[in-house]
Order: sequence, then structure tokens, then C-alpha cells
Amino acid sequence: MRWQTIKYFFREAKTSLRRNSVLSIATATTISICVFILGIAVLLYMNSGQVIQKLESDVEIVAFLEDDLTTYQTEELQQTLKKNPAVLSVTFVSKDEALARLENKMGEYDLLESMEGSNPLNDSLEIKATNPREVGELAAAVEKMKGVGKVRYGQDLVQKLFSATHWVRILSVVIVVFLGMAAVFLVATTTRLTIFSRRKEIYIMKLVGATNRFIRFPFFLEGMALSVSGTLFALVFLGLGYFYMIENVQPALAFLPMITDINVLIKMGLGLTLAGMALGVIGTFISLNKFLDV
Amino acid sequence: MRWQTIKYFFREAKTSLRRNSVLSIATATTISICVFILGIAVLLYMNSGQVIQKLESDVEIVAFLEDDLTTYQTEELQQTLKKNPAVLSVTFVSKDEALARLENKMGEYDLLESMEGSNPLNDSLEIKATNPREVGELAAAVEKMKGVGKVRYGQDLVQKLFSATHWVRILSVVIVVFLGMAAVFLVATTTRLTIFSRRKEIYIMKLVGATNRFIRFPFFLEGMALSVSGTLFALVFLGLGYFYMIENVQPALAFLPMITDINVLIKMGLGLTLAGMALGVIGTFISLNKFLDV
Amino acid sequence: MLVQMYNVSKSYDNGVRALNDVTLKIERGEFVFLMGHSGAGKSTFIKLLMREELPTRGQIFVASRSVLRMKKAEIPQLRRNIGVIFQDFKLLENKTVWENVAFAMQVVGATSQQIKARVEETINMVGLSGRESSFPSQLSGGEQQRVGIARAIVNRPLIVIADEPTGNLDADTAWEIMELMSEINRKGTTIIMATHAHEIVRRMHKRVICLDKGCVVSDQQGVSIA
Amino acid sequence: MLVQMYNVSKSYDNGVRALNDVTLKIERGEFVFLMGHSGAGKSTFIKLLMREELPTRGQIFVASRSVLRMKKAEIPQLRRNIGVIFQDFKLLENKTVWENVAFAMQVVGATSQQIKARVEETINMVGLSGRESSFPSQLSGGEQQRVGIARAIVNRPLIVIADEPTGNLDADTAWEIMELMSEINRKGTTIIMATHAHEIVRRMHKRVICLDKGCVVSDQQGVSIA
Ligand SMILES: Nc1ncnc2c1ncn2[C@@H]1O[C@H](COP(=O)(O)OP(=O)(O)OP(=O)(O)O)[C@@H](O)[C@H]1O
Ligand SMILES: Nc1ncnc2c1ncn2[C@@H]1O[C@H](COP(=O)(O)OP(=O)(O)OP(=O)(O)O)[C@@H](O)[C@H]1O
Ligand SMILES: [Mg+2]
Ligand SMILES: [Mg+2]
Repeated sequence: MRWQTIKYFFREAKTSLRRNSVLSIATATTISICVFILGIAVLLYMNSGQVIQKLESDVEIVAFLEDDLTTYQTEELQQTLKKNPAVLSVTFVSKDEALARLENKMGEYDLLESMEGSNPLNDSLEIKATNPREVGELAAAVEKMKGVGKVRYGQDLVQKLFSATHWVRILSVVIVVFLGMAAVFLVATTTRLTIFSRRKEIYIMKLVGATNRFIRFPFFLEGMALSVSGTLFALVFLGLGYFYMIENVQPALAFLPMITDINVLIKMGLGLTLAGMALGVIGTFISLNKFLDV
Repeated sequence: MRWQTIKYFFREAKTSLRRNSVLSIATATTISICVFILGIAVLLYMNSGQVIQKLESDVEIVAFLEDDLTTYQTEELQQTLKKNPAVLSVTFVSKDEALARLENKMGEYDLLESMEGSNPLNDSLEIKATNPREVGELAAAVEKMKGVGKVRYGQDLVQKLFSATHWVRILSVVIVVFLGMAAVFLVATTTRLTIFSRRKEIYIMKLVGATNRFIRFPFFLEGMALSVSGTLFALVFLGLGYFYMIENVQPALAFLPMITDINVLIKMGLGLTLAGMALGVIGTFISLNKFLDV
Repeated sequence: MLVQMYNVSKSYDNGVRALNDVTLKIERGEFVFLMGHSGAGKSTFIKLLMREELPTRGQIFVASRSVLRMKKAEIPQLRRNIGVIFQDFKLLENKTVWENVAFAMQVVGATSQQIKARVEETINMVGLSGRESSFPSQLSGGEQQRVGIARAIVNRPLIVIADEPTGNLDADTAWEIMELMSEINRKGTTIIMATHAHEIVRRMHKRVICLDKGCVVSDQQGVSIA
Repeated sequence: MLVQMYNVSKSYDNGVRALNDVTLKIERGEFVFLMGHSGAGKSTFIKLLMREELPTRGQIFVASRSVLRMKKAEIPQLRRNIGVIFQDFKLLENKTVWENVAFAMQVVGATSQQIKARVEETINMVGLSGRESSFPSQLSGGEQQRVGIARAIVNRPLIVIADEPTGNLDADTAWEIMELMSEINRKGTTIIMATHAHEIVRRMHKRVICLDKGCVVSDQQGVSIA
């Protein structure tokens, strides 16, 4: 293509954007809103994923140790566990510590005394699984180890938690997918309408001898410009809203970790930008082809 | 208005819907998608509200009773509490029961034995507040009552829970409002585009002597028909999806109650239908007025 | 006095002065030709009469009502009294020939029977019977023009304003249309017709108003202009 | 031989038979008038030549290339060789006069200097200098028609096809345009012109093809038709 022609395409796209302002604004608005909705969906999806992961990773196995274990044996047991790739971490809780916790919980500060000095509790190990979903198997394995007595991991609660997180995960994927499809449809509808209302223009251009490429290129540039500006507009609002939340909400909810890693967020922004641009440009192209066959 | 004219309006709207099929499909699609998105938002909002409420209502105060309370005094205490409007329910937990629970939790089945037959625990009352957010005040009040020893209500956890639910509530309202606004903008954009591409038609009608009302009425009927069909389409999908979830997901998540009250759901559907119709018709009208001034 | 114009000037937004201090009167029942070079202001004159445009200066009365001071709600009534044949036809693209003509009658609230009878008759008069269900895009230039003519006269309005109504018609068809106009005129309708067809103007022997650069340069009865 | 048509018929979707077994040849450099009643098939003839429509039957060759068997990618090239003045002008509403005329040159990839010089010259030739930055909606009917004329001739195409190019022009301007056409024709461009203007046809003394209901009813050199 000649430099001359390329210059013409850019000039053409620029004036067309201005003169078809109703159409331009409509397209940019729609893309903007769609990217915004998608952005909210993706943010919700990723943050709920993070929260779920946090909740799941809090699940732990308590292995009560047998009464007669030596310090050396206890240490050895811990080392063995730590070497197991299914184990994320092991923490030793002495029976005194356990009693203190119990006292606090029971609202009694003289439990030991009332038991006449003998602590009936056992030492225990708190074990986190590398993959919280396999906590059941890990618990069974731990129970079989020498020196380990009873093993508890709140089976009921953990099962509830996992079936909840399982469905929340599925639901959030479904919603993101649905909103993604909605965005595609909405942008397709708008671009179809804008091209539709310019169909006579396209027809005349064809009659005057313009090639498809000659007609398409300025439309492509227009679609590009509108997508980029619409997307950036949405991202600015999304970003402001999200950082507001990180500033003001996150401190109150420190235990529910929001995604604050700037790299992840930038990647997400880039993804949305690409999605927005693809939406606008592909929508324009598909709609355009319908009217080029003259 | 004469019967003749009204008949004409309906016929006119019908043929116009058919002949402007590109525009009709675009409007119906957009309204449909917007109502769908709104529907998802409202369902999420309402269900998360219900889940939050359930979580909050699980919060309870444990009031440990003093050792020397007679059965009669205990009974009296319970009655007093039950009369308090701030109290939703009161459950008595004997110290034997408490020990059994503890044994289970500790993975020890001979705790009582190891304590040489004397149960060091106390009887307790589990109290639920009518308004879980006032659990703190209620706990303080209960603590002051005669016969009550220590009072526990998991202050830390409850505070975390409440700050989480507080923000989730705000966030869900914000999202519903945002999506509502997005829907308004999207439908407005589409109706503006459809009317825009029919502006010459409107102009000619005005030049031939048509009154604004005469032009508006068929547009109004068209907007109505498209809104209703778009909305119903969305509601059918929304309904199918939601009932699928009630059937298949709810059983696995019985502890997270979904809204299944058919009356609530019908009301929601009606609300969405009205919203969809309002969107379409108002959008059409506003866009129309712009081009009627000839 | 059906049409009165006093010192009417019209400048468009871009500064083009389309009409310049035009004063004239047209009686009820007259047949007036409007002539002038391309861009002389003929179409602008017509647009002012039907309030498609407002004059920059001057006063216009149609049927003794001021077109300028008219309330918005009265405009449709004005336009129903005027049947206009537009230079660019201005047909409704999404309506068939029949519907285009019928629309003008629906607007004034005619009954179905009236509409049926009169639309058929009028389509016949302009020689388009058989093409009732065609859309404008399926018609030849001359056929579209005749649809415009049918729409303008179907209501038997007080005034018929025709902007170049024979520009796309062959000589024979043009003459048929002129005869139609004459007949309508004989029945009492005032006719104002912008045209370039010297031949027609010469043979009709009616009043001719000549515009040049927005000014009335001659206004004579039954002349044959150069 | 520039244009060859062999037994060309065209029926539209709705069954209207616009052209019926037309066979004719037009030499390079000819000036041909196309006449006939409204709806005779003149515009259809033109649409077939530029492949806006495809014939139902028959073969068409333009510059020895079959219009029917042409690949899609070759159509733009065909159209660039033909400058068409459309009956309904077909101007780009969103482009100014200058841009409308320039567009035809941008399409063929002319340089900015070429475009600048030629567009100005051509706009001058049709008498629209000073209106370069107006949009079509700001022009009178005749002015729009002249923009269409300028666009058709600006590329100096092999053939100029004019569909009723003087329908909206006054006699003087029409003659100026006819002189312009003659001059272009003298320089070698083939001209095919559909028209209703008997006066012009009579005085130009060129080949006249008469269509009636889609059939060629006469094809004579320099006749003055009734
Ligand atoms: N909307 C507009 N904006 C700006 N200028 C206009 C507009 N409409 C018409 N003009 C200009 O006003 C002048 C008169 O236009 P008008 O349409 O009245 O001419 P006309 O006599 O009808 O010409 P024709 O015979 O070519 O139709 C022309 O120079 C035209 O360019
Ligand atoms: N797209 C179409 N669909 C159906 N019929 C059509 C179409 N275009 C033209 N016709 C019909 O074909 C016939 C020839 O039309 P054409 O436009 O060729 O006539 P014309 O000679 O140009 O007439 P005019 O002088 O009125 O412009 C007419 O009867 C017309 O109604
Ligand atoms: Mg005019
Ligand atoms: Mg024609």
C-alpha cells in the first residue's frame, strides 16, 4: 500500500468519526460499558477465587500424639511429615498450649486447677495440606503413622466448605462466560446498527469503484479508535473504583485478601483492553462484510 | 382517538417491526441481554443477602452458668431471657453435653475418665440475638444477669464476619446499581441508533403533515412489543438457569440457603419485566423526540 | 389571498443567501410557474411555504395565517393543506407505493373506505396501477416521481406545490401529468410549480415568476420566456 | 468495440421484465442517447453495464471483458473505467462537494497533487466553484446533480454513463453540461446518456437508441425523434 493511501485512510477515519458522531458515541459507549461489566465480572471472579483459596488453605488436620512419645520421636515425626509433598506445613502444639486455648474458649481460667493439676489433653500437630482438597487422604495417611493417636480435621465443615467453594467457582466461571457472551452480542448489535445506517454510503463507494479493502480500512481504523477509547474509559473507572476499594475496604477486611498485586492487575487490564479492541474491530468487520457484496 | 386510527397504529407497528427487522432484532436483543444481566445481578444480590443473613444468624452467645445454680434458677433465667425482645432463642447445654462435644473435638473418648470422674466444665446457655448485629450489647447485658458467669460470643470472629457482610452488602448494592445504569445506557444507545437510522422517515412523515402523536404511537407500540418479547426471552433463560441451580446445586449446599420462595421469584420477574419495558419504551421516546422537531 | 410574502429573505447557516427580499401574492385558484437557474431559490421558496425552513426576515401568510408565528401544534394542519411534490421525491422507503399514497390520507384521519377508493383512483391517474405493492427502491426514477405526485394530490389539498415534478418523466408522461394538474387546478386547487421545462411553461400559458439569485426578476401572466 | 450486448434480458425479483432480448454494440468514442418512456428500462441498461445488477439472460462485454464472468475482485476495475452519473445522484451524504469528487480519484490511487488540481478544475467546469465545502444536503437539486457529473468525469474514464444528467438543470446550465460532454467525447471518451430531453437530443444530432418496455425499438444515427 502506498504511503499516500495510508495517509488518506487515517484522514478519512478521523473525519468520519467526527461526522458520524452519533454512531461513534454509540459504539464507544457500548464498548465502554461492556468492558466495564466484563471488568467487574473478572474482578469478582478473581477475588472470589483468592478468597476461596484463602478459606480452603485455612483447613488443617489436628493429629493428637500418643502420650508416651519422646521429644526426639516427636521431632522425627515432624520431619517425616515435612518431607511429604502433600504436606504444606506442620506446627507443634503442646498440651499446655492446647489447654490454654481451651480455657480461653470455655471462659474458665482455672480449668487446670479444677482438674487438680493434671492436664488430661495431649500434644498435637497441626498439619496443612498442600492441596486442601486432599485433606481427607492426608488425614488417613497421618493416622496410620507411628506415634499418632486420633486425627481430626472437621470433616463435616470441610466438606461443606468444599462443596460451597466448588459451586461458587463454577458459578463465577458461568457468570464471567455469560457476561462475556453478553458483551460480544451487545457490541455486535451496536456495530451492526452503525454499519447498517451507513450501508448506502458503502453501496455508493462500491459503485464508484472502491475495492473492499479500500472501504474496510478506514472502518477498521475507526473501530480501533472507538474500541481503544471506550476500553480505556472503562478501565479508568474500573481502576479508580478498585483502588478505592483496596484503600478503604481492604483494611477492614484484611482476613479476606483482595488481589493487590499490581502486575496481576496490569495483566488483567491488558486482557480487557485486548478483549475490548477485539470486540469492536471484529464486530465492525463482520457487520461490514454483509454490505460489501455489491 | 378514533378506532380507525388505533387499528392503523397497530397495523403500522406490526409491518414496521417486520420491515425494519435489523433494527427490531437489535433492540430486542439488547433489551434481552440487559434484562438478563440485571436478572443475574438481582439474583446474586438477593441470594447473597440471604446467605449473609444465615451466616449472621448463626452467631450465638454462650453464657456459662455458675456452678451452684438450681434447676429452678436455671429455668427462671431461661424464661427471663426468652422474654427479652433482643433474644431470639435460648438453648440449654448441660456440662455433660459440653464435655461430650469437647471429647469429640479433642479426639479423646476418655477425657472424663482421665479427669478421674469429675467434670470441670459448667452448664451453659446458647443464646441467639434477634438482631445479630447487637450481639455485643446483648452479651454485655447477659453477663450482668444473676447466675451467669463468663460470657463468650467469639468477638473476633463475629467482628470479622460483620465487617465482611457489611462490605459484601454495599458491594452487591453498588454492583446492582452499576449494572442497572449500564442497562439504561445500553438500551438508550440502541434505541437512539434505531431511531437515528429512521430519522429520514420521521422527517418525511412530519413534512406530509403527521402530528407528533401520530408518529409516536406506532413507535411506542413497537418499543412495547420489542421490550416485552426481549424481556420474556431473558426471563425464560434466567428462570431455567435458576431452577436448574435450585434442583442441582441447592441439595449440595443446603447450609447456604438459596431463595426458592416462588412468590419472591415471581415478584422479581415482574419487577424485571417492568424494568425492561420501561427501558425500551422510555429509550424510544427520548430518542424519538429529538427527531420530531421538524 | 392564499399566499402572501412580504420582504422575505432567507440565508442558510453557511451564509448562502437563497432568497432576497421577495414580496408576492398568489390568489386562490391560481396556477403559477416558478422558474430560474439552478440554485436560484425555487426549492427554498417552497420550503418556506410549508415551514420546512423559517425565513431569516419577512412575513409569510398561507390562507391568512402567519407561517412564522404559528404554534408548533398548528404546523401539521398547515402541511395538510399543502400537497408537496418534492424534487427528491421523499418517499418512505419502507412503505409500498400504495402505503406511501395512503399515508397522506391516514395522517388526516380518513376512513378506510375513503382511503381505499381514493388511493386506487389516484394511483391510476398517475399511471402506476399494477405497481401498488412495489417499494420505492423497485421503481424507476419516473415511477418514483409519480408516486410523489399521487401522494401530493390524493388529499385534494388547498395548494399543490410541485418542485420539478416532470424532471424524470418523458415528454408524453409529463404532458399527462400537466393535464392532471390543469384539471386539479380547474377544480379550484392552487398550483405552484417550480420547473425548468420551457416547453411546458410556454404551452400552458400561465403566470410565471422568475427568480434569479434569490430575487424575483419577472412576474408575468402567460409569457413565453426565452 | 467497447460495449457489446447479446440477447440481454433482465427480470427483477418481483417479476417485472425491465429488459427484453437486447442486442447492440457501441463503438469506442461514440456518443449515444438512450431514450424511452418512464420505466422503459434505461436505468436498468446502465445498471447492467456497471454490474450493479446481473442480467437474467444474455452476455455483456465491456472493453472486451465479460461482465458476467468477471471475478469479484475485477469489478472495481470495471467500475473505475466507467464514470456514472446516477439518476438519483448517489452522493456521499457525509462528504463535502470536494470530497465527493475527490473520492473517485482516491479510489484509483491518484496522488494528492493530481487530486487537488483535477478536482478543482472539474468543480469549476460544472460551475460549482465556491461550493467545495458544502455538503450535499446544503445544495439545490441542480447543484447536487452537477456534483454527480463532476465525480463521473473527474477520472477521465473510458466511458461516461449519464442517467438523466440534466433532469434538474435549467436550460442554460443543461447546455453547458452538454457542451462539456461533447468536449469529453471529442477527446475520446464514449458517452452513453439516458435522457428525456427531446430538445437536447434533437440538437446534438447523435446516435439515438429507443427503448420501449425493455425492447430496442429503434437505433438510428442523428434522428430527431417525435
Ligand atoms: N440547507 C442548505 N444549506 C445551505 N445552503 C443551501 C441549503 N439549501 C439550499 N442552499 C443553497 O441555496 C441556494 C438556493 O437553493 P434552492 O434549492 O432554493 O435552489 P433551486 O432554485 O431549487 O435550484 P435547483 O433548480 O437546482 O433545484 C443554492 O445556492 C443552494 O446551494
Ligand atoms: N430493483 C427493482 N426491482 C423491481 N423492479 C424494478 C427495479 N428497478 C426497476 N424496476 C422496474 O423495471 C422497469 C424499468 O426500470 P428502469 O429504472 O430501467 O426504467 P427507466 O427507463 O430508467 O425509467 P425512468 O425514465 O422513469 O427512470 C420499471 O418498470 C421499474 O419499475
Ligand atoms: Mg430545487
Ligand atoms: Mg431511470
